[in-house]
Amino acid sequence: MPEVILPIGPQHPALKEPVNFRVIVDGETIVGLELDVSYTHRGIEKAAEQRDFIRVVPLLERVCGICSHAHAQAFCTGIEEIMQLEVPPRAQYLRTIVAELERMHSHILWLGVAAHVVGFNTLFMWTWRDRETTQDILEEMTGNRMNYGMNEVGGVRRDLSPGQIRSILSRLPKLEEQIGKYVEMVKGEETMLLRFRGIGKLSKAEALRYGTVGPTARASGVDYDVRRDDPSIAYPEVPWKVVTDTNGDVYGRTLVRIGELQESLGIIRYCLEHLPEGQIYVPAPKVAPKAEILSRYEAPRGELAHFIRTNGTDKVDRIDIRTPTLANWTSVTVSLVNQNIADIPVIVAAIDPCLSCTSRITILSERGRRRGEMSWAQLVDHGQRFYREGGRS
Amino acid sequence: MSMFPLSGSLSRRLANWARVRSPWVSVFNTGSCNACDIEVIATLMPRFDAERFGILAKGSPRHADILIVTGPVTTKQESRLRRIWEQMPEPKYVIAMGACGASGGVFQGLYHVMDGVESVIPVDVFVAGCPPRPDEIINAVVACLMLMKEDLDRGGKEWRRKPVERPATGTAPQEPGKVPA
Amino acid sequence: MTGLLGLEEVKSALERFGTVEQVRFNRIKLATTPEKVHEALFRAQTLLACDHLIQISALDNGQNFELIYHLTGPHRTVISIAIALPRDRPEMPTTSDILPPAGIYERQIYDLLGIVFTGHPNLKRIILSEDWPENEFPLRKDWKPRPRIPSGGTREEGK
Amino acid sequence: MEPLLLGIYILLFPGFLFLFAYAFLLQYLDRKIAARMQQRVGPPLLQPFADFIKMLGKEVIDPAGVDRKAFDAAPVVALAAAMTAYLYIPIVGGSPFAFQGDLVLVLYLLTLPTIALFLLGWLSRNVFSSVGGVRAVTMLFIYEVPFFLALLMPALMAGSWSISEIALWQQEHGWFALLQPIGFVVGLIGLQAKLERQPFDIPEAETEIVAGPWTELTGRRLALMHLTMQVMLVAGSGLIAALFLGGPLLPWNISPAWLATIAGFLMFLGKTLVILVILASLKVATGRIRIDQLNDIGWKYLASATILQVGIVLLMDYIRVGT
Repeated sequence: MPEVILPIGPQHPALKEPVNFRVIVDGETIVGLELDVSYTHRGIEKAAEQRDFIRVVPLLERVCGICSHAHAQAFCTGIEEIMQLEVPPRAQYLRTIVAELERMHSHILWLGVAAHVVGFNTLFMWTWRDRETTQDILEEMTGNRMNYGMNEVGGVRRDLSPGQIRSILSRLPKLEEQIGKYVEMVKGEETMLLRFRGIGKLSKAEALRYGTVGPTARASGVDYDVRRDDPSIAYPEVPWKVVTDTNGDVYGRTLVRIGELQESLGIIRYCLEHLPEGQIYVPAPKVAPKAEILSRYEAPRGELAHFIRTNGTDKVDRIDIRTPTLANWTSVTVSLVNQNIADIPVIVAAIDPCLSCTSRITILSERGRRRGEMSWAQLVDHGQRFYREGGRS
Repeated sequence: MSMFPLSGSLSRRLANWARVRSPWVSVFNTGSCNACDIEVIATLMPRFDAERFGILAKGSPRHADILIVTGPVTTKQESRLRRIWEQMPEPKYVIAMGACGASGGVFQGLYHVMDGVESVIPVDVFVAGCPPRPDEIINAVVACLMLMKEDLDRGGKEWRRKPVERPATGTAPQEPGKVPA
Repeated sequence: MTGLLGLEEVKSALERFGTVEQVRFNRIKLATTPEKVHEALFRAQTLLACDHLIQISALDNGQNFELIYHLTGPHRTVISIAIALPRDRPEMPTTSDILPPAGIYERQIYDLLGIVFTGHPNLKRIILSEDWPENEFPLRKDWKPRPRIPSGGTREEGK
Repeated sequence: MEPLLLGIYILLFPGFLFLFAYAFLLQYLDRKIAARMQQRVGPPLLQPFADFIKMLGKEVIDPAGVDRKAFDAAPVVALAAAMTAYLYIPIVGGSPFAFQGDLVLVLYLLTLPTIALFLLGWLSRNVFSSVGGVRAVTMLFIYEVPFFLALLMPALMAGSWSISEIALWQQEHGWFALLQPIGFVVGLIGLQAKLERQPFDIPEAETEIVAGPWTELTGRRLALMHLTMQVMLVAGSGLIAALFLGGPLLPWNISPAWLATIAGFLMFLGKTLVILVILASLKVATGRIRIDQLNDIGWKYLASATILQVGIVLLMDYIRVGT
């Protein structure tokens, strides 16, 4: 079991995400950051070695409730490649639709949480209201609002009827209109610009050096998106483009996410309109031959990698999951170093991690190397004091 | 109260009435996959609006009447969950969210998991689902209120005590080498 | 995005460290030994422009521990550098000095498989609970879950 | 006034019984308006009352190492101060307790709950609470000066330090909301800050510090503090209504006297409700600002606007005296 590390997700004050990070500070300046993810460690990787391919998919979906489809999909496409299964195109298109809906709901959710962090609650309420549209569509397609159970080795479990397709298509324009409003709001709202611009800046070289993935990397101008660079399912057939930005700060990451919302909407529409006829499933053999594969997929938070090794039985010999937040964490650690601790909350929120109100800071004061601890609250308070005293705002 | 017998019963009835109309909840994540937590937030949002029933989400467990626990309880969160529960003022109720909260769900038997909330603290209401829908969460809170009413009428939680002691799953020795699925 | 790397290109850069083979259309694997990893990674970075570490996969195949470094770059070819470590002395030099993201992955591997990365600046527990016994590594194949010792529930007085 | 009538005035109407009922009603309306604006349904009518009764019945927990007596006393002092302040607000005609200088007394009494909150936060020995308490006091220093100045301007113009007399003055000369619009706006914003409502809920910012000074409060302490804030809402909006909107007095004379009393009472209800709607809209339409931003707003804009208002008032006074 060990492993799996992080069920990453958005955080909300009312749900204290059990992740602890320690920031090591020298006076005002940060010298290091330490992460403790053990609160939600359940041991999925060990358990996955003991379950067959049918039973392991629901387990992997629950690595993270927000990108559950991404995990199941990375695993299923990997096993299918090992088994050399020819998955029907209709199944691939359905997978793409669910994956992009999931990306939309995750990005909308992030936008709301980011707005909440900077105290813009109107946007928070609005985004969550609009998010219900994506949840409705997902529920209609898969039968569940989250943890969809759509994937299995060999295809998908549920089909779409022409009526459903029409109904989904009719709801997309409204969503598109709302996303347009977010763009206006993020670009025009002074308080958000104040808290987002120039914060947590990563140059392109730094973004590459520290191995960032997903919107964090793309906001720094790294043109890296696994959907295009290691294409799977229906992505090669769909016209879409990778959204990048050159700002490199929290503002850039917001723009990238909103841009991806619009791209996702286009992908969903294209897939629904060009849904191929045919089967949604091919029967998969019980056992997989001895092989190893690195299966990658672009989850909403960035590149997700499943390293799978099979041993000729109906179970995997080893599955090693690398989640996007773990990859992005190094960049947070580094981009915070030599920054003032007032900027921590926004920078950390910008990679879309889990963070907890119980996190603490170890303070090393310059004289005497005294150690003290600082709570999240004191940290926020300090940030405010810093700005009050003319820091930057 | 003893000085005015009538007003005593009246004030008790008033207190009971108020108690079932003002359930304040606090959410604690013990290693869930986040889906349950997101759905709890969704209940507070315009679509479901839990405030209609007087349900308010409170950050401090000290203010809460009902603790909603999500997740299968990892070994690291076990002591923290118990501490949170001890911090809550009486009378307090616990709702275990989803399949994980009830039994560990897909995580049952994993080495870092306690198999459900009930192996750590007493649970009053279980909600089925993975994750439960927001309306089911509201329903569970309302069911918890009904239970609260019943408890108040019967003067405590004693009547719900099971006559036969079940073996605690948390202590059951596992067959070495085999992880139950 | 430039085109995929050819096998010959990779061979010319990395052949000296061990056998190079094409395992997938976009994945090339090098099998080498622990002491050469550092240099191989450095050459892959400088000669093959591998600027992104995807993952360090770690596994226990019963006889050895295996570590596989997956790298990629603008060419979008995955270069996998695989090594095997003996079970009785699972030690190898850290690579976090040339690959900063490796630091956090190595901590995770240390926690779950017990592979010690010498020279790592902060090799501490990251995943397992703080009361997890020392010298037990759950991802090793010979590790068996033990009966859980309850640290005191309230089931008895509860309901 | 006769002792019996005085007793009825204090205890029943328009004293404490009415005060509590009205406080719960305002709280309900506040939540309902906010919910409707966020496209939600909102709580049922008796919700604030049910919350209060429930909190009274909950277990009281003493956090480890707190001074129990002080912890018990602070909410009581806060509530007593808010209720006393309320007695000086004219509700049906002038207050029977009115005296020269009761305006200053009311302003002082309305400050006490904030101090009590700070003390509670400080006593809790919990980082969230202490941070929240310090924030509450920091905020007090920021908004209190413009708030006081704005509320003292009507006194300056009316030439009286009694709230009831200021209300009476407006019967002849017109509302201060029209004569001193800047002071009125500053007074409303200051009241919002005093009540720690958005965008000034900095001391109890849930995302940052759980519930600030409230974190360790349980049972009746929590109930009393909540009630204090609700009573403050009534007293504060009544104060603004009396100082700027002419209080319960009508611009014209009505006879018989009982009709005038009822009309005055309705005027009080109507005016406080208008103020509540303004405050509730402000709460919904804004996010929480940071305390440094409040500092900016407080000193740069509110304070200078109030000083401008002082200048105008002095000028008007000078012209009037001159003519």
